[in-house]
Amino acid sequence: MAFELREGIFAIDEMRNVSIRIGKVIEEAEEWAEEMGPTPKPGIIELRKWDMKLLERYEPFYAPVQDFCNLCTMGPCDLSQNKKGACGIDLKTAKARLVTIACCIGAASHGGHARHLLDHLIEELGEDYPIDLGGNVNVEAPIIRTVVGIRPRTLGDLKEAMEWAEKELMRVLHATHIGNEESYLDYESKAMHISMVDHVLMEIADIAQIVAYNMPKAEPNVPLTDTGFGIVDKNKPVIVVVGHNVLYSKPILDYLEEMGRLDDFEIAGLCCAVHDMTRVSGGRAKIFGPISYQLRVIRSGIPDVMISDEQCIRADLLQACKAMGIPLIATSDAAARGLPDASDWPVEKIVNALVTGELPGVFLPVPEKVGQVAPLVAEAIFKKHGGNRKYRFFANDEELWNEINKCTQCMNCVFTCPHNLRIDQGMAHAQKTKDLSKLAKLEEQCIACGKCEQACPKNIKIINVIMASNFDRLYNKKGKMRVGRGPIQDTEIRNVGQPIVMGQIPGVIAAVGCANYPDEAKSLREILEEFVKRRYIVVTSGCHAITLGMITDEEGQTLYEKTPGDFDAGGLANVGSCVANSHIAGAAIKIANIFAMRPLRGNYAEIADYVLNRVGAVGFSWGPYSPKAAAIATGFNRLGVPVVVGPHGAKYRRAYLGKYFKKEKWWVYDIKTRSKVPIEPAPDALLVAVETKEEAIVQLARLCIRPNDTSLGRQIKLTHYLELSQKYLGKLPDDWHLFVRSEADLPLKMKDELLHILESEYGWKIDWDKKKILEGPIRRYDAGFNPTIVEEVYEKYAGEKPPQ
Amino acid sequence: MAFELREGIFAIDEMRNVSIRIGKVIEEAEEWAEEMGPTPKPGIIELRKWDMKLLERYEPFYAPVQDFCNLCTMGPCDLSQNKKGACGIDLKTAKARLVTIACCIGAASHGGHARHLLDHLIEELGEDYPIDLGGNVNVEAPIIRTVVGIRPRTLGDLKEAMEWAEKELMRVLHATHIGNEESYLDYESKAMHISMVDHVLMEIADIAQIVAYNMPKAEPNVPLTDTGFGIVDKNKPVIVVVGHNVLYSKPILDYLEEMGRLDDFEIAGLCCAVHDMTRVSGGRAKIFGPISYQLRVIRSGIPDVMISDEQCIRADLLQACKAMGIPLIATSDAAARGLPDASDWPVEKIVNALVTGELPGVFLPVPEKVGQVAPLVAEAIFKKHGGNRKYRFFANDEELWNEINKCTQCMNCVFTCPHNLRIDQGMAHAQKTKDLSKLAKLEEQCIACGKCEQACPKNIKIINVIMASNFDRLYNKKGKMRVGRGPIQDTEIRNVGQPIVMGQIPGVIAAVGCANYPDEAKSLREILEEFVKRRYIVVTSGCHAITLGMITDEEGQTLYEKTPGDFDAGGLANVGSCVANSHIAGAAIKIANIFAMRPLRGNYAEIADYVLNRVGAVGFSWGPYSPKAAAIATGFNRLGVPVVVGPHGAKYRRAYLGKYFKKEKWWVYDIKTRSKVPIEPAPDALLVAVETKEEAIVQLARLCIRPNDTSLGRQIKLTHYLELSQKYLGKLPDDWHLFVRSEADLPLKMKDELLHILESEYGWKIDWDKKKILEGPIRRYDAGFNPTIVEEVYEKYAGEKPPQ
Amino acid sequence: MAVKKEDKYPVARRYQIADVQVSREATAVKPQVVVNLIKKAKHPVLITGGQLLKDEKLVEIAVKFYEKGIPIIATGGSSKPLIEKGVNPQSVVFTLHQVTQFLLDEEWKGFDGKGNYDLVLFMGFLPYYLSRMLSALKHFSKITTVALEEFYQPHAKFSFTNLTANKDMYYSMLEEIVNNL
Amino acid sequence: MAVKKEDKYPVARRYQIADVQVSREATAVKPQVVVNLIKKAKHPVLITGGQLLKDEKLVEIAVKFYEKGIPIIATGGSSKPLIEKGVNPQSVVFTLHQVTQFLLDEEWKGFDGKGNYDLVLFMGFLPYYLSRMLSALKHFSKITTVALEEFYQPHAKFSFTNLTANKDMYYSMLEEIVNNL
Repeated sequence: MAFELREGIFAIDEMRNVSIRIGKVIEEAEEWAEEMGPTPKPGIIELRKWDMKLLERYEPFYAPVQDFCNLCTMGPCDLSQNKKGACGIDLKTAKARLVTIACCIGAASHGGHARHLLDHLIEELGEDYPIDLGGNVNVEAPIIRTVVGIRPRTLGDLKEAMEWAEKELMRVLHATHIGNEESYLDYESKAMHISMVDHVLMEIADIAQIVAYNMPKAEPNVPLTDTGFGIVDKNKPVIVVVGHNVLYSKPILDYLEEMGRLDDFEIAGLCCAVHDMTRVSGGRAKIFGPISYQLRVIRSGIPDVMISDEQCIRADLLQACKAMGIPLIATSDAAARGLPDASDWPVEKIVNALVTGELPGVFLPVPEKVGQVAPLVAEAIFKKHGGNRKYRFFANDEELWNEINKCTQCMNCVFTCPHNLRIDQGMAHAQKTKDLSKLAKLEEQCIACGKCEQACPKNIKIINVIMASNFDRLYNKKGKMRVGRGPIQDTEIRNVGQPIVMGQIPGVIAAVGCANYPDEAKSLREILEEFVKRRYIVVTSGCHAITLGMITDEEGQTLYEKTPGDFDAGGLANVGSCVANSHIAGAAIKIANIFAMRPLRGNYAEIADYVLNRVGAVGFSWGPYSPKAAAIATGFNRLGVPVVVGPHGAKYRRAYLGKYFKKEKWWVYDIKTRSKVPIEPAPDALLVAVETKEEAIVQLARLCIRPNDTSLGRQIKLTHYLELSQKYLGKLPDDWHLFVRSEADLPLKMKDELLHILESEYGWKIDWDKKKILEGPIRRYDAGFNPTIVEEVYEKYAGEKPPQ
Repeated sequence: MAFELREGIFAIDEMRNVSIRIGKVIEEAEEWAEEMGPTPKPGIIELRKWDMKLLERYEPFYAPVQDFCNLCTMGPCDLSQNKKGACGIDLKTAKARLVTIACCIGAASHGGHARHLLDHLIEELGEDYPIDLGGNVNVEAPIIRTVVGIRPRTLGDLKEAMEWAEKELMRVLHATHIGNEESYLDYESKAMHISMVDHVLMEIADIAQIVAYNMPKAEPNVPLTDTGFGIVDKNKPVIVVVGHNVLYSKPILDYLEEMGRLDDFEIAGLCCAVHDMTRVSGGRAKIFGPISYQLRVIRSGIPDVMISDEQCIRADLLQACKAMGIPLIATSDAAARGLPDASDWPVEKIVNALVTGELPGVFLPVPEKVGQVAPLVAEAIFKKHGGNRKYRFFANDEELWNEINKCTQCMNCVFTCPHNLRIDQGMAHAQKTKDLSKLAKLEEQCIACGKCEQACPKNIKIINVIMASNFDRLYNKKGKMRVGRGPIQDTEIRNVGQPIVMGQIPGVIAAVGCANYPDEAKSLREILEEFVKRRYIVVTSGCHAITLGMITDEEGQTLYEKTPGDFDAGGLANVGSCVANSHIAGAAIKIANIFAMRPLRGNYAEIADYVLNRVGAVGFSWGPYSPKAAAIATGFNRLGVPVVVGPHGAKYRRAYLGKYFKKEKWWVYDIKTRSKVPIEPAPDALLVAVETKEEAIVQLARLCIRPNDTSLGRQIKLTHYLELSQKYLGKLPDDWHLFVRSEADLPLKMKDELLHILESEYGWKIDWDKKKILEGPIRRYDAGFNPTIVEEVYEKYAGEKPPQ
Repeated sequence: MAVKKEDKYPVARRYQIADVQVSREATAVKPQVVVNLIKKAKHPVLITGGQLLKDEKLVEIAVKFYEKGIPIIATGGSSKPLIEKGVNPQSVVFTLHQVTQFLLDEEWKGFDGKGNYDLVLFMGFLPYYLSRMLSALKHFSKITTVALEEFYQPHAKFSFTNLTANKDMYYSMLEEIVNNL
Repeated sequence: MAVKKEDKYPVARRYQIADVQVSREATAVKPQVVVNLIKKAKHPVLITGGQLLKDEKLVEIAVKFYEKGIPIIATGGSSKPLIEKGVNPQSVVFTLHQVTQFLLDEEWKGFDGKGNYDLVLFMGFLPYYLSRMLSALKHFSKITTVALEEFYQPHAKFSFTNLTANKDMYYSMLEEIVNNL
C-alpha cells in the first residue's frame, strides 16, 4: 500500500469507512522552534491574575448611564446608590456586566466578520493558501502567536485561532447571565479576556483579507486616495458602498475590471468598507467620508445604487435610500434588513425589480452576484436622470428657507442632539439676518444622526438644512488619504524598538476609532499634528484615518500629504480599516519580541507586562462610539496600552483610572536588583476620557512615560510633556516631579529652573555644585532596571521567588 | 508500510512532520443511512424563510420596558412612540435586538455549561466514550440530528455540534452590534436561530452528563427524592450546593462514597445543581427548593458549607454567606466571585482558611479538590456548633418583634417588590394584633429576592421577618420529587405518537422554567393537576419540577406520588434539570421521526412544520425569569411549539401573538388535495403571557388544538377546552366554533346544544335530521388532510410546485 | 383636571419604582375626568383582569359599568363572576396580552365588529402585567388608555393616582365614576 | 429654596431628554442657595472645564470665585486663561475623569492635603461629559455636587435650572453668587 503524501482526505482501497487525513506537512526548516509559553489558548480565568494586577492599580471607575436594571422578569430593579437588585447584583457589578456584554458584542462583530471572510476565502482559495505578508514581515501574526500559541502559515491555520475565539465568546457571554459573577473585578477580567480575543479576531480578519486580496503588505509608501464629495465624478453612474466587510463589494471591482469598464463608473463609499476597497483597488475606490457621512451622502442624492454590508450602518438605511429613490442591495447575513432574499433570482430579475422601484431593495448575500447587479442597476438609474441629479438636499432655495422659517426655537432638537448643537441659534440667526453661516458652522460638528428630526415638532428636515447651509464647502470637499498599509514591518520594529523602549522616541500615538468627535473634525488633525511635528510615531486606522484624509490646511493639503507613512519618528502610518487595529497591538508585541527577544508563544502576561512597563504607546480615540471601539480599547488595556478617549467615551460608563496618591499601588519587581521598588505613577490610567483637544494633547504626552525609560528617554518625554503643558495648560503640570528620578531626567533647557522648583516647592535636596539631586525622587534611576509586576516573569529571569 | 487501524494519530517512520489520523472507523451495520436534509449546520439565514412564515402569522408584539437606548456613545436616545435613535434604530427594532441579545446570553449559558462539561468529561473518559442512553433510546440526539445533521455516537462527536454552536453564537451576536439589522423581523429570526442553537446546547450538556455520570437513562420509574427544609438531618454536617453544573459538586459524592462516609453528611441543595445531584446519586442528595429558596436556606443558618457553581445564583451570595458565617466555595470560572484562586493551594490550607474565617470563601475551579475540601470544611464548622445551629432567622422572638415594630408602613418595600406584596399590611396587622399570619402568608408568594430590604429606610430584615413568621411551616416542609429521568424512550414515542398526532391524547403540557411565580407556588400544582387528571401528558423540568415536589395535598402527597412517571396520557414525567428541556423538544421531534417516519437529518423546517401542524404540545412556564428561559421558549417557538408564560413573562417585552381575525394569515398547503386551504387559527399564539391560573389552564387546553387533529382528536380536545372554559371562565370560549370542521368534531355530550348555538349565534346551516353541519366551518374535515406551510415540503411530497 | 398635590388625593407613585421611561407619564385623574372621557368616547370598553377573582367589590363595579352600557372584555378568568352576575362579556377567552395585540391593529374591528375601540378602561390587573400592556399601547397606538387601578400606572394615558394606602378611596372613586355615567 | 415654577426661572429641563435615572434629580437652585451652601461648606472647591476656553465670561467668574477664596481645580485646559488672570489652580493636568475618581475615594486628601472636598462646584463643562461624572458621584459618594451650568444637570445634587434660552440670566446668576460670597 502506498500513497502520495499531500494534505487531504484519502480513501484506502478495501477499507470501508476509514479515512486517512494527512496532517500538515511542514518543512523542517520552517518548524517553529519557539517553546510553548504558559498560557496558549487561555480560558476565561487563565489570565485573571494578570487582570487583577492591572485592576488593583487601575481601579475601575463607573459612571452609570442608568441606575436600574430591567433584564430579567424579577425587575425592573432600582440599583441607585449601589443598591442591589432582585438577583443580588449591585450597581457597580451591573455596570461591569454591561461592559462585558458590550465587549462581547464588539468582539463578536469582528469575529462574525472574520469568520465570514475566512470561510469564504478558504472556499475560494483553499485551506493551504499561504499567509505571506511580504518579505519584511516574518512575525506575521503576533497577536495569534502570543495569545493562541500557534504560528499560522495558511488560511486554514487561522481557523484554529477562530475556533478558539468562538469558544471563548460563549464562555464569557455565559458569565453575563443572571446569577454569575458577584464582583465587578471579575466582570472586568472577563471584559478584558473577550477584548483580547477581539484583537485576535481583528488579526484573523485583516491577515486573511490582505493575503487573499493582495492588499498592501506592510508597505509604508502606499498610494494616496481621494476623499470627499468633491472627488466624485457625477457624470458617471455612482456605486456607493457602506459597512465593514469588503468581501461583499470587492466583486464589483472584479467584475468591472473583467468587463474592462472600471472607468465608466465611480465607486465610492463610507466607513471601513470603502477603506478596504481602497486597499484592494490600489486607490481606485474613492472615499466619501467616515461613518457620520451616511445621511450626508444619501440625502445628497449622488448614489445611483447603495451596497450595504454590516456594522455601523444606519438602521434606517433602507428608509433613507427609499426616500431618495436609491436602490439598496443589502449583502450581509448580519443585516438582511427585512428584504426579500434574491440569492436564487436571475440577475435580470433583480436588476429589474430595483430599477423599476418595484422593490426598494433586495437582500443578496452572494458576493459574485452583487458584482454583476450593482453596476447594472447604477447604470440604469443613471440613464434615467442622465447625470442630472436634481436633488441636493433641497430642490431650491425656497424649500430650504421654508424649512428654516418653520423653526420656533422650541429647542427640542438641542436637548436631543448628542452634542447639544445650538440648532435653535443657527435657525434664529438665519431667520433674522438671512445669513446661513451659523447653520453652516454646525455642519462641521454634526454627526448627522438625525435625532433632531425625530424630536422636531415641526418636522423640519434639520439635517438637510444644515447640509444645504454649508453646501458649497461640503460638496467641494477634497482630500487625500494614504491607503491602509497593513502590518508594521519587522525591520521597522528593529529600527524603532530600542528608541521606543529606551524612550528616545517619545511615544507611539495610535489614533483609532469612530467619528463621534466632540468638536469640529479638524481638531483631530490639530491634535495629531502636534505629535507628528514632535516626532512621535503616529499611527491611525478606521474612521480616524478617513477623517484625517479629509482635513486640509491652508495649502489644501492633508496631514498624509505632509508626512511619510513609515512607522517611525515623525511618521503617520495608516494601517487600514477597523480590523487593521490588530497591527497596532501587533507592533507593540513585536517590539517585545523582535527588539527585546521576549518569546511570544502562549506568553501573554509576560508580553503585556513588557508593554506596560516599557513601550510608550498610547491609544487615542477622539470619537469612539461603538461596542467594537469599547472592545478594541479594552483589548489594548489588557496588553498594557493606555487609551485616551474623547468626552463621549465617558458614556462607556467604565474607565480604568489609577490614583497617584495611593503610593502602595505603584511598585514593580526589579529583576536586576532583586527587589520590589516603588515607581512613579506611569502610566497612571488605562482608560481616561478627556474633554478638549488641549487636554487630549497633554494627556497623550503624559501617558507615554514608562518606568523603563532611560534618562535620555525620560528627558525627551518630559521635555514634550512639560512644553505641551505650558503651551496648553498655561503652566508646568502638577505631577512632573513624580517622574524625575535624577537630574539626568530633566529637560536640558529647563534644568536649572526645574531643580529650583524641586527644591523650593517639593523640598528636594539638591547639590548645587554638581547640579545633582540628592534626595527627593520616588526612586533613583538605574541603567539596568528590569521591571515586572508578574511573579512568574520575575522568577523566570531572576531564578528565584520574588521578594515580598 | 503497514499499520494497524485504530483511531488516533500515528507517526510514520521516516516521514517527518507527517501525522496520519485515522478517522472514525464505523461498523458498516451502524452506518447512518439517512440522507442529508437541506439544512445541516444552518447559518443565520438558512432558516430565515421558515421564521418569516411563523412571524407573518404570529406577529411579534413589543411591550417596551424602557423606551430609550443608551448602548452607544451617541445616546442616550429617546425611542418613545417608535422614534428612531442616533443610529437610526426604532423602538420595535431596538426591543427585538435586545431580545436577540437575551437569547444569545441564554444560549451561551447552556453552551458554556455544555462546553465545560464536555471538555472535562472527554479529558476524563476520552473522545470515544460512547453515547448510550439505554436500550429504549435509539434516536438518541434528535435535536442534534435535526439541526446539525450528525448522529453523535461518542462524546467526541458532540464536539462537532458544540463547535458549530459556538460559531453561530458569534454570528448572531455580531448582528446585534450597532448598525446591523433594520427590521425587527430579522432580529426575531436571529433570536429564533440562536434559540434553536440553545436547544442543541442543552442536548449536548444533558446527553454528556447522562452517559458519563450514569444518570437515569430514559427510565420512567426513577426513584423519588426528598425535598424541603424538613428532610435535612440537622445533626449532620450539611453541605449545600447551588447552581447548575453538577460537574463541580459530583466529586463530593464520589469522595464521600470512596471514604465510606456518605451517611455522615447531608448533601442538599438548590436549583439545577441539586436537581442533577439527585440524578447522579440515585436520590441520596436532597432538595431544599428551587432558586427562590437561596436566602431562605442561607439565612436559616443550616448550611455548614456552601458550594456555588454557575447561573441563577444570587450575585450577593458571598455577602449573604459571610453574614451567616457560612464558608463559600465558588467553583465555576463563570462565577469566580472576586475570590482568591485556591487551585494550587494544598487542601489543608484551603480548609484552614475557610474554617478559621480567615477567608469568607475561595475560588476553587478544581472539581476533585472541591470533593475533598467541602466535607472537611463542613465537618469542622459542624464541630464548632455541635449541631446546635443557633440562628433561625432571628435569635429569638424579641428580635423578630423589634424588627416588626420598626415598620412605619411607608410602603417603599411594596413599591419595589416584584409582586407588590403587601408587606406593609402584614407588618401593620402584626403590630396591632400580634398575629403573624398575614406575614406568614407572604412566605408562600415571596421569591426572597431581598429588594424590599434594599428599599427599607428602617433597614428591617424583611426577608427574615417573613420567613420567621412562617417558621414552623417552612422548616417542616417535606415533599418528594421524582428524580429526572432524562430522555423519552423511543417505545414511549411509538405508543403515544399516533394518539398525539391524531389528537386522541389531547395534548402534551411541558411545565418548565424558573420560580418567579405570580401566585402562591401551589397554583402550579393546581394547574397541572387539571391536566394530569384529564389524561394529558404532563412533562416537567428545572425549578418547576422541584416546586411540584414541594407542594403536598391534604394527604401530604405531592403530585409525583400520585402519578406515574411515564410519558403517556395521565403521566407526569420529570426529565431533569434545565438542560434536560432538550428531551422535551426532542420528544416532539421524535414523534415526527419515529411515528411519522419524517427524516430528521439536517431537516429542520420540515420537522418544525410537522410539529406546528400536528403535535399538540404546549410549553408552560409559570414563573419564567431568566434569559435562559427566554431562549428555551424561543427555541420551542421556532420548532412550532407554543409557550404559555406567567404574567411576569410579559417583561420579556416580546411575544408572538396571532390574530384570529386576519383570515388571510390562516392557511396551509394540503398535500392531499393539492390545494391551499384556509384553516382554523390553531394554535393562534406562539408566546403568550397569562395573568391567572384560571387563564393558564384554559389557554393551555386551547393551544393544544392542531389543524391535523382527527375528528375524534378534535372532539376530545374541544371537550376539554369547552369544559375548562365553562369551569374557569364561566361560559363557552368565544372562539370554539372556529375549531369545528364538522359535527364529528363536537363534544358528544354537548352536540345538540352546540349545533343550536352554531345555527342561532353563528348562522351556520344545520341539517337537523342528520344532525350534520351543512355550511359554516372554515374548512371541512378530510381524513387524508396533509398540511404544510413549507413550499419545499409540499414539493417533496406532492411532486410539484405548491398552488398559489 | 389632573390630580394636584393640594387635593385630598395621594401622590401618583409608580407601582414599581424602576419602571421608568422617557415618555410622558400618565395624568393622574379624578373620577369626574374619567366620566367625561367615557361620555365623549365613541367606542369605549372596559377590560377586566384576574384580580376580580380576589375582589368582589371590583366585580360589583364592573357590573355597574356594564349596566351603564360600557361593554366588557373579561380576561384572566374575571368573566366567571361577571357572568354569574348577568354580564355578557364581549370576550372571555383572550388574554390581555392578546387583546392588546388586537388593539394595536388599526384594522381590528373590535369584538363587536364596530371597529377598534377608542377608549379603553382597565380594571383589576396585576400591576406589572398591565404596565407592559400599557407601554405597548402608549408607544404603538393612539388609543386612549385609562387605568382604574389601586396602583398608579405610569404608562397609561390617564390613571387613578396611587390608592394603595386607602382602598376605601379607591372603591369610592370607582363608585363615583359608575354613578355619574 | 428650590426653583419654583412661579419664579422667573425657566423650567429645569434635562440637557438630554433620555438621560433618565430612577434616583433623585437635582434640585434646581437659585444663586443664593449656592452662596449658602458654599458658606456652610468646610472644604469647597470649584472645578472648571474646557468650555472656559470658549467663554471668557466664565473665566471672569472663575477668577472671582478664586478671589473670594474658593480654590480651583482647572481641567480641560481651562487653567490657561485662568493662570493668565492670576489664578493658581490646585491642579491643571488631571482630567475631570481623574478628579472624579479621586473624589470618590474617601481616603483622598485633596490636592491641598486638607482632606477630601465636601462641596464641589462645576462650571464650564460639556454637558454629557459632566453628567456622567455627576452620576458617579451621586451613586458612589456623599459629596455635595453643584452644577453651575447653562444646562440643568439632573444628576447633580443641586443645579442651576436650564438657562440655555437666556445666557444673560446664566451669567447674572453666576455673578450673584460670586458677589455674595
